[in-house]
Amino acid sequence: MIGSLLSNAGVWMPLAWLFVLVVTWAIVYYIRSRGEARYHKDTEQVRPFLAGHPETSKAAMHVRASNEYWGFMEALKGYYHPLIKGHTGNLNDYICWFICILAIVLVLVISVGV
Amino acid sequence: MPSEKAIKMNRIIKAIWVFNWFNSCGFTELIPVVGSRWDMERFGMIITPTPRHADVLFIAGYQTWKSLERAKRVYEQMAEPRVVLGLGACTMSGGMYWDSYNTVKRLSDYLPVTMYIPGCPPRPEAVFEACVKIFQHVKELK
Amino acid sequence: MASKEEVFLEKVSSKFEVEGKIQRERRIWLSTDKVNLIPLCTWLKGEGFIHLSALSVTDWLEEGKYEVTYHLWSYEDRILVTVKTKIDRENPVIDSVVSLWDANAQAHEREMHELFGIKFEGNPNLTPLFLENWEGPPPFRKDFNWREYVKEKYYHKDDDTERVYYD
Amino acid sequence: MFILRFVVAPIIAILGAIFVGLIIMGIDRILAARMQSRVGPPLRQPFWDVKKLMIKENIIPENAISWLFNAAPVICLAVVSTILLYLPLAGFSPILAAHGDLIVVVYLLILPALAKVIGGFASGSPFASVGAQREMVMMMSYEFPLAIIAVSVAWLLSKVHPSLDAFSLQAIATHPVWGLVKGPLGIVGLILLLVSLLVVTPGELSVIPFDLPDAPTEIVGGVLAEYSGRNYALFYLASAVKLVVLPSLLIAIFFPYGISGLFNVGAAAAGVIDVVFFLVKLFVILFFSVTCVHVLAARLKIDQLVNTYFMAMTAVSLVGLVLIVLDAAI
Repeated sequence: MIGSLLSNAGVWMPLAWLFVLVVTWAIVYYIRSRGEARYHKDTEQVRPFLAGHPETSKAAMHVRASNEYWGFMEALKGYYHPLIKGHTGNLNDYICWFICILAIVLVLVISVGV
Repeated sequence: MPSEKAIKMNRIIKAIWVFNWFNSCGFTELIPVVGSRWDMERFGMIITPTPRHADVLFIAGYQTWKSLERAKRVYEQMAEPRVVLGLGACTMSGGMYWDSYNTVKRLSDYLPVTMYIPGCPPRPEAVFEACVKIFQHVKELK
Repeated sequence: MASKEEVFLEKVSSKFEVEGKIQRERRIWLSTDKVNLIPLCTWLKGEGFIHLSALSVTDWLEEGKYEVTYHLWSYEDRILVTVKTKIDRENPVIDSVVSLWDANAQAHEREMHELFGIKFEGNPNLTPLFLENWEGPPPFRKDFNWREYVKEKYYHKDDDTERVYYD
Repeated sequence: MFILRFVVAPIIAILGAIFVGLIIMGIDRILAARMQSRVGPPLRQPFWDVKKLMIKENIIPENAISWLFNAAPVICLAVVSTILLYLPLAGFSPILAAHGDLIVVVYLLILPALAKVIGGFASGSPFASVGAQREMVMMMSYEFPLAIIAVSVAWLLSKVHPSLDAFSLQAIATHPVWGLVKGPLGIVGLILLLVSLLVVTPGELSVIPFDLPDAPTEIVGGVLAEYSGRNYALFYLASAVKLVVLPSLLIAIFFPYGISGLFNVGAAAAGVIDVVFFLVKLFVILFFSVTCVHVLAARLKIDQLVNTYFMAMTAVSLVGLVLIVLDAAI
């Protein structure tokens, strides 16, 4: 089959999927077109819903992405904390990390290789 | 031929989604309506978190000037075939706060209230009957 | 032996000329004048009175005075000190304690400003707390007749359903 | 033949999935109500909900990026229904059998959640962007056990039948995993995999304990806070179709058995029996992994959710994988 991505354990034909996607997209677009499209443009209706409060300023409403990974960092504290501590920032720490790991890899390669 | 608004309203009655703007006694009134004894979900009514999804705006309890301004903004943000229900005597005439300096006396001076439900607080049956009544008399609605 | 309230009272009256009174166990009333209110409060905060639980105002109409009371609570020795100061009623001005108990005092002072019209100097944001866009006089003053105010502002004499309020 | 497979089949698939999904949603709401000793809505309630949503105004907020805001629900529903074509439904081989396998399904499962994230960020409200951020973190955490399950099942199949194409869902369906495992170790391993997939399902469907992205009470509807009218109806339909897609994936892997063999009836009758049995299996899985869960449990915090998926469920499925490998080794 042309355009088919074959590996010895998997197969996927993106063209088939795209074609089917276009068909389903057409159906969904038809379903959507049955719905009501009108709304009161640029009245009070289009202001963001902030539990009734007026929108003070666009910048104040922006949620910074920095707290996005809070959930992740909080859950994996045990893993992230030592890692952050490890990044001391001065160069020779990093170099000694580099050398130790290099040594370990060499030992493994030699012991396995020979 | 019933007007387009009437057709739309008849569709709404089967799945009324409610946004509740409850101060004071309102919320204690919502609990039996949602609870297992009167269960408003058997009529397809559910509570929605945003006015965007809602059709009926329940306003219960007295409104101060500060909360009225927010209530107006919430009413504006609802999607069109929308209905406002004033629950309780406080929305009709200020209720027991009739001579307070900070409460709104009659809600329909500030918001297009479709129907008032008397009672302080109104019983759940009155709330359901009001929802049914709105949509039966939808043709006379302006 | 002297209870901790008396000990505390000696310490205060030695430092500031303030007339104290032990109202009952763990309750002390201190009344001082406007000038050394802030030094007294700063000293009290240093002593462990870190919690401003309430700020209330009593309106003495006959004397023409507002009595501003600060209810301070200390967690260590569990005593409630009520500092009272009398200020003039016509143009009530007092120093703000926001510098000592910042956000906590901020809300109390905004409310007292809104309800009694007291001007707290040094309070950055005295915007109304509950009575947004309020035109009438401060409603908690004793000489504010709110029945008249409501009749004139909300109800119309000619409206038949509301005529009953007027006779 | 081409037209039948690539045009007619998707249309039937999407309409059938929407129909079955909405019915299952209705049953789910009735059962949830009965568990709370409430009467619960009539069965056709979801259909009326969608019909009502179709007549409501479709508000596009001013802060929103309008084309993205409108495209997100369309993508979400379209992509979810394409997944159905790769799954062996009711014993029949997947419609696009030769064009996609288990790995494609696992990847396609990301797209609806991605469409919700795009919709959330595009709607410009702080609630929606917090919801979208939560959705991303949730996606990251439940993908891990899902991938482990896919890999371990495929490995088992390739170990026992090296000639077969390990990842093709058709092969997995015709050779049920329970038969491929020799000793009790393998059975326990498979049970652990089943448990972790059962726990991932409510996360994927964002059902109560895991419905952080659109938590009604905390972030006011979350990702769907600014949607209304027909856009919201499309998201509603997408969640209905997902109600069909997820359990049918689970059925394809763990319970692909059919009972039409017991009665020696004509091919058509056997087909009908298979479809009915498939729907019963679908419903039973949904009852345990969705209805019971969202009635009994309360919503988790985001870091608890990451803990359950990223740590607990990954560990469970890894142990399952190790047990299967040990079983095959002995």
